[in-house]
Amino acid sequence: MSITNLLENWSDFRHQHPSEDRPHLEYKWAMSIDLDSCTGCNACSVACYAENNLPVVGKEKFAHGHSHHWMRIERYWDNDGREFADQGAQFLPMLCQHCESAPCETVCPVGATNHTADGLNSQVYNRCVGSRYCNANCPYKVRYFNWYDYPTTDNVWPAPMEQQLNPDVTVRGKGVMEKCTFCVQRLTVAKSDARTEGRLVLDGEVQTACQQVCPTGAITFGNLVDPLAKVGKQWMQQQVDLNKDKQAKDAAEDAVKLRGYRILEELRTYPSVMYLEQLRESAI
Amino acid sequence: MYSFLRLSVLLVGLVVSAGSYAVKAAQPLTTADDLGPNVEQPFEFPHDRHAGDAADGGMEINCMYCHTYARRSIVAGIPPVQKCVGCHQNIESVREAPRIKKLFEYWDAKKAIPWKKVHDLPDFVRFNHERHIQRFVFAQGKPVQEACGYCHGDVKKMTVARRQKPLSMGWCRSCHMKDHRIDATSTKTSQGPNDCWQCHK
Amino acid sequence: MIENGFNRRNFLKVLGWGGATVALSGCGNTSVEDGREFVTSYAETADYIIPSIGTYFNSTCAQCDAGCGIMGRVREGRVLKLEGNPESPINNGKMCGLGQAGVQAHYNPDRIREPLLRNGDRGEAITWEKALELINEKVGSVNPENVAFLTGVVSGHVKALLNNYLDALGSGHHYVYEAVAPSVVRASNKKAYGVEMPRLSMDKAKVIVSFGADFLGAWVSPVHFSQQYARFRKPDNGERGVLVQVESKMTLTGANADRWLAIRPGTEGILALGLINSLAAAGLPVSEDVAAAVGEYTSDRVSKDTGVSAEHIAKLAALLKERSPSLVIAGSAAEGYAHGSQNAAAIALLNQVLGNVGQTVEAPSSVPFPQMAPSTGNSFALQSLSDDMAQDKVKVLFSYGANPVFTAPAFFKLKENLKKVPFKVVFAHYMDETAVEADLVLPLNSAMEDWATLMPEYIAEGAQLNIRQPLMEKMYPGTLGVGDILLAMLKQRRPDEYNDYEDFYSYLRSAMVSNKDALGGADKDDDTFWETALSHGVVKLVGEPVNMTGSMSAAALVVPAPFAEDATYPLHLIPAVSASMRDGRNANEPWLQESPDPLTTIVWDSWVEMHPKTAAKLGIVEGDIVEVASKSGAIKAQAYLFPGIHPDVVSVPLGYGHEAMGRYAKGVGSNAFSILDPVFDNETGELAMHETRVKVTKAGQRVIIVKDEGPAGGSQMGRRIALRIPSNKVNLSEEV
Amino acid sequence: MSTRHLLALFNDFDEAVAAIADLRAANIKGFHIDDLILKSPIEHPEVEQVLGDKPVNVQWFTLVGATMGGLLAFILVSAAQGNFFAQLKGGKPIIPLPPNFILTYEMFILGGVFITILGFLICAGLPAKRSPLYSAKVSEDQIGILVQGDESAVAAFKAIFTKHKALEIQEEAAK
Amino acid sequence: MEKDIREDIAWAQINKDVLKSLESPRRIYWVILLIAIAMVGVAVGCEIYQYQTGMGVANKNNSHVWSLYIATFIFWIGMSHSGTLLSAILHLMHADWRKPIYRFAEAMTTFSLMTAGLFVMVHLGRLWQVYYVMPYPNERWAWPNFQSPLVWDMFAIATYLSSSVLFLYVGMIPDLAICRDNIHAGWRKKLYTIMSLGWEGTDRQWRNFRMTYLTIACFLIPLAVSVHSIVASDFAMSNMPGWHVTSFPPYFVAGALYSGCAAIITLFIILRYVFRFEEYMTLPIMRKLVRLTFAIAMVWTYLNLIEFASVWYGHDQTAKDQLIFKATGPYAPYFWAMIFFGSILPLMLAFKRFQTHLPILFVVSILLNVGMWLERWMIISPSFAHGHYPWAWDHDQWPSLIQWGMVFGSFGWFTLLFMVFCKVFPSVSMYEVKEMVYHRSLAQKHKPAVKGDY
Repeated sequence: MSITNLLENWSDFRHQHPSEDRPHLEYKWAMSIDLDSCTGCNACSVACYAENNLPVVGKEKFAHGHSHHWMRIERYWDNDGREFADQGAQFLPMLCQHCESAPCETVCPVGATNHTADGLNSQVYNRCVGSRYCNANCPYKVRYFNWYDYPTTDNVWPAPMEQQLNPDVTVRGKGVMEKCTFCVQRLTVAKSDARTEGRLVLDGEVQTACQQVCPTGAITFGNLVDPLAKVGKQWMQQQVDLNKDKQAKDAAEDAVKLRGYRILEELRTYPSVMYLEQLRESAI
Repeated sequence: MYSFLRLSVLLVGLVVSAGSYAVKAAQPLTTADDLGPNVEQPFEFPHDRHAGDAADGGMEINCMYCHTYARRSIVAGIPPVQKCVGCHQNIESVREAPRIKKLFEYWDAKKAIPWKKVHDLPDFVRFNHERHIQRFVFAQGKPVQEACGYCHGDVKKMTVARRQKPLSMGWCRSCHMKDHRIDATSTKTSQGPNDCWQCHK
Repeated sequence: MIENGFNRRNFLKVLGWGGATVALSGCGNTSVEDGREFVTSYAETADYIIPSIGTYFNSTCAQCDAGCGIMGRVREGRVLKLEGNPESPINNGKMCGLGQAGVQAHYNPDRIREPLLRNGDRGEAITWEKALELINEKVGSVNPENVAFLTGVVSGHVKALLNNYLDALGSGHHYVYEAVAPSVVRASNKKAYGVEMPRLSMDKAKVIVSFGADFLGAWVSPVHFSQQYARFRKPDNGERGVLVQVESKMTLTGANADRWLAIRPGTEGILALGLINSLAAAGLPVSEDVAAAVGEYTSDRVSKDTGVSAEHIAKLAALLKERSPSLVIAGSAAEGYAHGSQNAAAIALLNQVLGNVGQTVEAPSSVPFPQMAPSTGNSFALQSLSDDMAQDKVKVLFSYGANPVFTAPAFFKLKENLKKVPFKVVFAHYMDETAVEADLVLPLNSAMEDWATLMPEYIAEGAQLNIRQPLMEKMYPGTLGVGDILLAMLKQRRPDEYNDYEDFYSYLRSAMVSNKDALGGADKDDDTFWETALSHGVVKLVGEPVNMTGSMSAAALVVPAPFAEDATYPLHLIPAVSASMRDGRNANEPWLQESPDPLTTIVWDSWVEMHPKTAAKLGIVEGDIVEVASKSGAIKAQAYLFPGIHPDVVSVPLGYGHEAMGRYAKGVGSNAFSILDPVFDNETGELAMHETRVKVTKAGQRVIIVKDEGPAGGSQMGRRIALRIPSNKVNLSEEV
Repeated sequence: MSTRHLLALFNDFDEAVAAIADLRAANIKGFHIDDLILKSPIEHPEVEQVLGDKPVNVQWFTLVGATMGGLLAFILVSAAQGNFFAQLKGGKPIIPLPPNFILTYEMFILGGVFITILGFLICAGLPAKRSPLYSAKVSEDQIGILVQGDESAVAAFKAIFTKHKALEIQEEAAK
Repeated sequence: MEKDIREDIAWAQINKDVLKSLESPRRIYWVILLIAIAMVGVAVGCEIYQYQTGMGVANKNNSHVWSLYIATFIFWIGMSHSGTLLSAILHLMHADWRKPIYRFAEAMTTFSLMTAGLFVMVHLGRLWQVYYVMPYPNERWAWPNFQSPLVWDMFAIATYLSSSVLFLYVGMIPDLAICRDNIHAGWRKKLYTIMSLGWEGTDRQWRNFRMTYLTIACFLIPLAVSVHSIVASDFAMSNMPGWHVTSFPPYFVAGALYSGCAAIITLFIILRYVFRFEEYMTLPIMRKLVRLTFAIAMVWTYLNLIEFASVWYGHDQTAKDQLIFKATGPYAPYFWAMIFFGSILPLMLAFKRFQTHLPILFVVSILLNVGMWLERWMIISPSFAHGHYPWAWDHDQWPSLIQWGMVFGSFGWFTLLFMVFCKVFPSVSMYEVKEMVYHRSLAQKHKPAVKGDY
């Protein structure tokens, strides 16, 4: 190790990452999910199983809370004591929020979960020792631990089921934490292709598995830095600022509201996933 | 009276030498060779004949003539038998050589040759040939054999390829931490990517 | 994209498989391993095959009958993942969870791998030659009138071959059976509009009133409707469409409605007529016969009969009047009664009164090749087959694409009737309940190994022929495609005509190529046409819009009064069709078992949904094992309390409770089909799925329900997690 | 002249102190008071009154050890963070000071303790071989006085020891 | 005023009494040892099963990822603090009565730290990679994450353990010399000879010894406080409701001292009986110890109330929900048991008649520790069961027998180490008891000490 490096770049190292004066330069992957479009159909969740080699744990392990659904659909009722949930359910696709100031990153003892330059919250399975501190500190509880050794467990991938496994994604053994990666294997390929052509990844060039299947197109994913990206336009239009724990618009008492929000924003996690509130007609 | 100091001196010396060894051990094996095992292949492919220098009797064929996927895929790939035969059906001089006969046996059976992997990274590693070739061959204009040789060693002097470099993580990092010119003419440099997800799947 | 058949098959070979995915097992070997694995290589290759880069092949999904185009990602000869085919106008590149699980049908460890002949209780592996010889012999030895085919929905060239076979035999017994199908609605549509399945333009509607049509979940073509729904909710002008769902048990669509109206079961028709009445009262012009028919359905009476508040009826009527065009859809909740046809007719009348016919209810295209058009199924077909079998009219039975032993209610006594058939041939993917009863089981290729053409019942625009093609080499040499089997059987009957075709593929290709003019390939040579067709996965056909009428008479329309109370069986059973389980044919795909039911979040089991009020009355709490007993039988399942169900109703999902089929399906949950009562629709004779009356009693046990939802249930406990806002508070047109 | 060693054992600490005081006062030729070693079962800080102030240097080791420990920890941790630059943490600088100070603090203590022990061993001359003139009684309840002096002084030593009721006097020539 | 120790015990008698403990304890010693070994066997079996099968057998889940292992880890870390309290803090305060009992208290520190360390290991999903947590130069240039409180833990515990071991050892050197001088054969002789480093009790050795001992004692006090504050930071630094509490560090330290003192009382009674130490571990000392325990119990109670009050009057609804859940939810019986054992039961210790009633003290001290163990569990589990995200709540989690087996076995492991220690090393500091007797007899003679601190 080089002490000179330390001394030369001291001010650099003391800079908070990322911050207002040091924004992402090329990529900042982000998502927005329109809860009014989401129908709760679970297609995204299955797509995630297919893309990311998630193990099917079976009834008994599911009962013990050992399920692996990086993308899970939550269903809330809001019937306020009325007899029926007569305004329907509120479905919420919950996945790793890829927080810009992720509580999980700082606590990992071995540095298995870090922030990438693209604003992803990375999880390196090889480095993970399984202390599960990251999960303990994750307010959204979107990290999933390999409680058993699924590659060797019967009925998870009995032959020839293992042939379906995606070779671009590691199959995780026991004792490591895992979570949504924003389909980093796809991002890497897209970035590499773009780089070969000497450009940045264009909007729509890469899709996450969940976004790709979503029948109603509720999920938008893209590069927040790219001014042409739909996701960035959405964030801008909804006046949701990445590095804020309180949005200025929330204070305004306008008749017309913007429906973009982030979950548990007040914990200062700066999530990279913006949700758009579900709408309900008041005329009926 | 101060004979006891000998022990203290010994202790301090031990600590110092252990420390300095540790610091030395921390240095990655940047250029050191770490010869891999000999890999038994279906038949010996003479890399030296194909890619070796003309002076040594080689034909100086570009690596990417056969390993054609290297510039557009994460793997360099093995040429299909088709490609070998494409040339060899016109080279009568060696047509009866045992290796060539074997080649044609596979071709006639329309079977792929079961080559064994020589440079086999662990399955959780995402090493992208395309990126490295694009950067070092196409952007920086390095000779192909030199660029490939960073990791694959001096293949043009081998018959059956054999791993020459350690291909360990520290070895990869040692190069990623260097400043590399961004193209053939520019003086601007950049380093290899450093976030975990670039290489870990 | 694809050069020719020979090459293509070559590329689809499984190659380079060897630990390519396994990492981190045990202590995780992190060191370089040389000389252990083989490199992916080919003898010959094409330019588009690049190792480690996925190649995409288009095909057609086989998980349900909607006919979505799929795009399989193939790498090193293995199909890894199914994406939607963007070129298919049905799903435009989107997929549902059910469709994606298709790979699990393909790689399923429980697939049958070779033909099996019954030997006592066991199946004995035999060769295809022997199997086909046996079929030839058996079919030849009986009167053609005694040969019957039972199939699911068939279309395309498989249907053509099947018809030709029946033709060759001289038997007309082709029973097309669908366990859950909108057959009553089809019939009533036919009556009302002159077409069975009109095109529903949800994106043009400003209000949708759906009477139990779960078009986002399991109804007709959910992926297509979901896309329309998205445009309906967020059109370019920002005028958000309003969805009102009327049903007794909340479906996925109901969960997305702006207003979900819990209606007393069976009174959907009354509400429809009541709405017409209210609309007429509000000044909507209606014809005289209509006015007469709905005259007595005053808001008060309707409210009393249906349990929907007068306020909501008034609001809904006002909404419908104000926002036009609207769209009224009749779904399974409306049709599942003895008076289902009347309900459906009343709903169709509402559409007509609102002037939606021709606006949002549009005419579909005609199909240029009627012999390939889909034969839609119904449950009446099974009933007739069952009767025929009971009367010993069936000597040789072929079954394909259906699992009647599982899906037939117990009162059908199908198992006993099947025993009367001397020779039963089942084309099967798994050893399902029907295959277990068979004398000869013929293992099928998976949809990822098979050739076929398909024509879906519901197509968004024009007409189209979907192509199903292999995405990879066959997993097992002992399986055959249904087309191949039919072709082989036809060769036995009409050797002159069919002996030229080596296999179904060559038949298909020549059939397609010879018709290329009609298939839009007039200007292409044969190879180009064929390759283009394969690479697109769909062939667009030119069809004329058929004529649709919009002037049904209300004269004969009578909707019966609500059900009387039944002291013994006080509750109505609604067998729920869930988006992933449907009629249970995909129950052996673990992704589907493990993906939580959207509404209850329950996995790996069936459940009995009931309203908390009903449960309180019966002293039932969540997790109690309850017995649901009808006149025809009883099942046990765990109780789940649910705020989206009418208190008079309990609901059990279909598709669970397999006794055979495979490791993931067997023994999971209980089969709600089995306890359905023998009640049939008055007009069509279809099984009235929602007519079963049941009583619910505690069975004593209590379990912790395995579900994703935690102890907080569906409550957010005051935290800002999933938010909701009235739609008039936002300006959608400004949104990106 | 050969040097002789003498060990006298006393039962009573006060007698031993008195003996030392006598030895000091007697000004015996060929004997320096600094060559006197007191061996006792418990610590008797009081003897410094008669033996004179002896410096204790362990604390300097402590100072050096603690400082080095803390400094090294901070530099090593910061340098590791600075050079392991893959380890970005969202919302935090690469070298965050509060955690590094915590580790500095811990290593400050660890360094202090370790080097203090080292200092103790050095200053106390441990580990060492036991001198031949040792009695197990010293670790029990008796006080031993070990003196070193010329042959000529032996008689004087003995006289003083006997006067102060020494229980036992051991004698051995130095090697 | 009762005497802490009789001043007329002959010094030789002290040696004899203590050395006897190395040779012939009561038979119950062997019974305890055997039981301890059996308990360790249970834990080892559980760990082997868990190691091979995966963490799932412990019955934790994705929202409830920590459970008894971490709770018990904190418990043992806490237990270790009392040794430091007795040997370092009371040393600096010149509390003479600590002298007969500090040695075993310090051994307790060391061994409970060793037990705690094991819990970190069994808690890890990939135990075989545990060395990743340590900063060691490696070819990959990879370092642990120095920002993680778990790494601070690792540093703090390693420092604490090594310092405690050294402190224990250094303080034992004069006693080891006594052993060496009195035992004349066998492996013990060799062991004591080597370990006593040639100690002769010279004035120079004593002088440096005193300074060293004092210095390390000074270091140990802030170290002990920092160790448990850092363990508290594992929780306080996170954002979990119920954990994110400012008062956690002092609360943890108080809890640590509390459970440690209770454990000392338990072990005091056991050792006194097993090794016949009635002369040294006297009732007046016990009375002082009990009073100390009572005081700390009240401090702990106060800090507990502070924590509740600050949550109660704070604005954090999530934390409030969490507190209400703890007191009323499925964990309520354990929560109230913790309050009872931790705050109500120690009130007994205020009564003089109980302060020396050994059977009652024995039971009470064990119950106090049960309370303190429950406290740790009540910090861990309810927070996981009722955190920020209601969807992931989990109120039914009950640790599996594997976890209980491991917790159970840890007590055996600790007992085993402790009992072996007492048999091999003098568990009463002979030279310091002699000092104590000496100073008492001096005081008896109304003769002021010449000089020095004693």
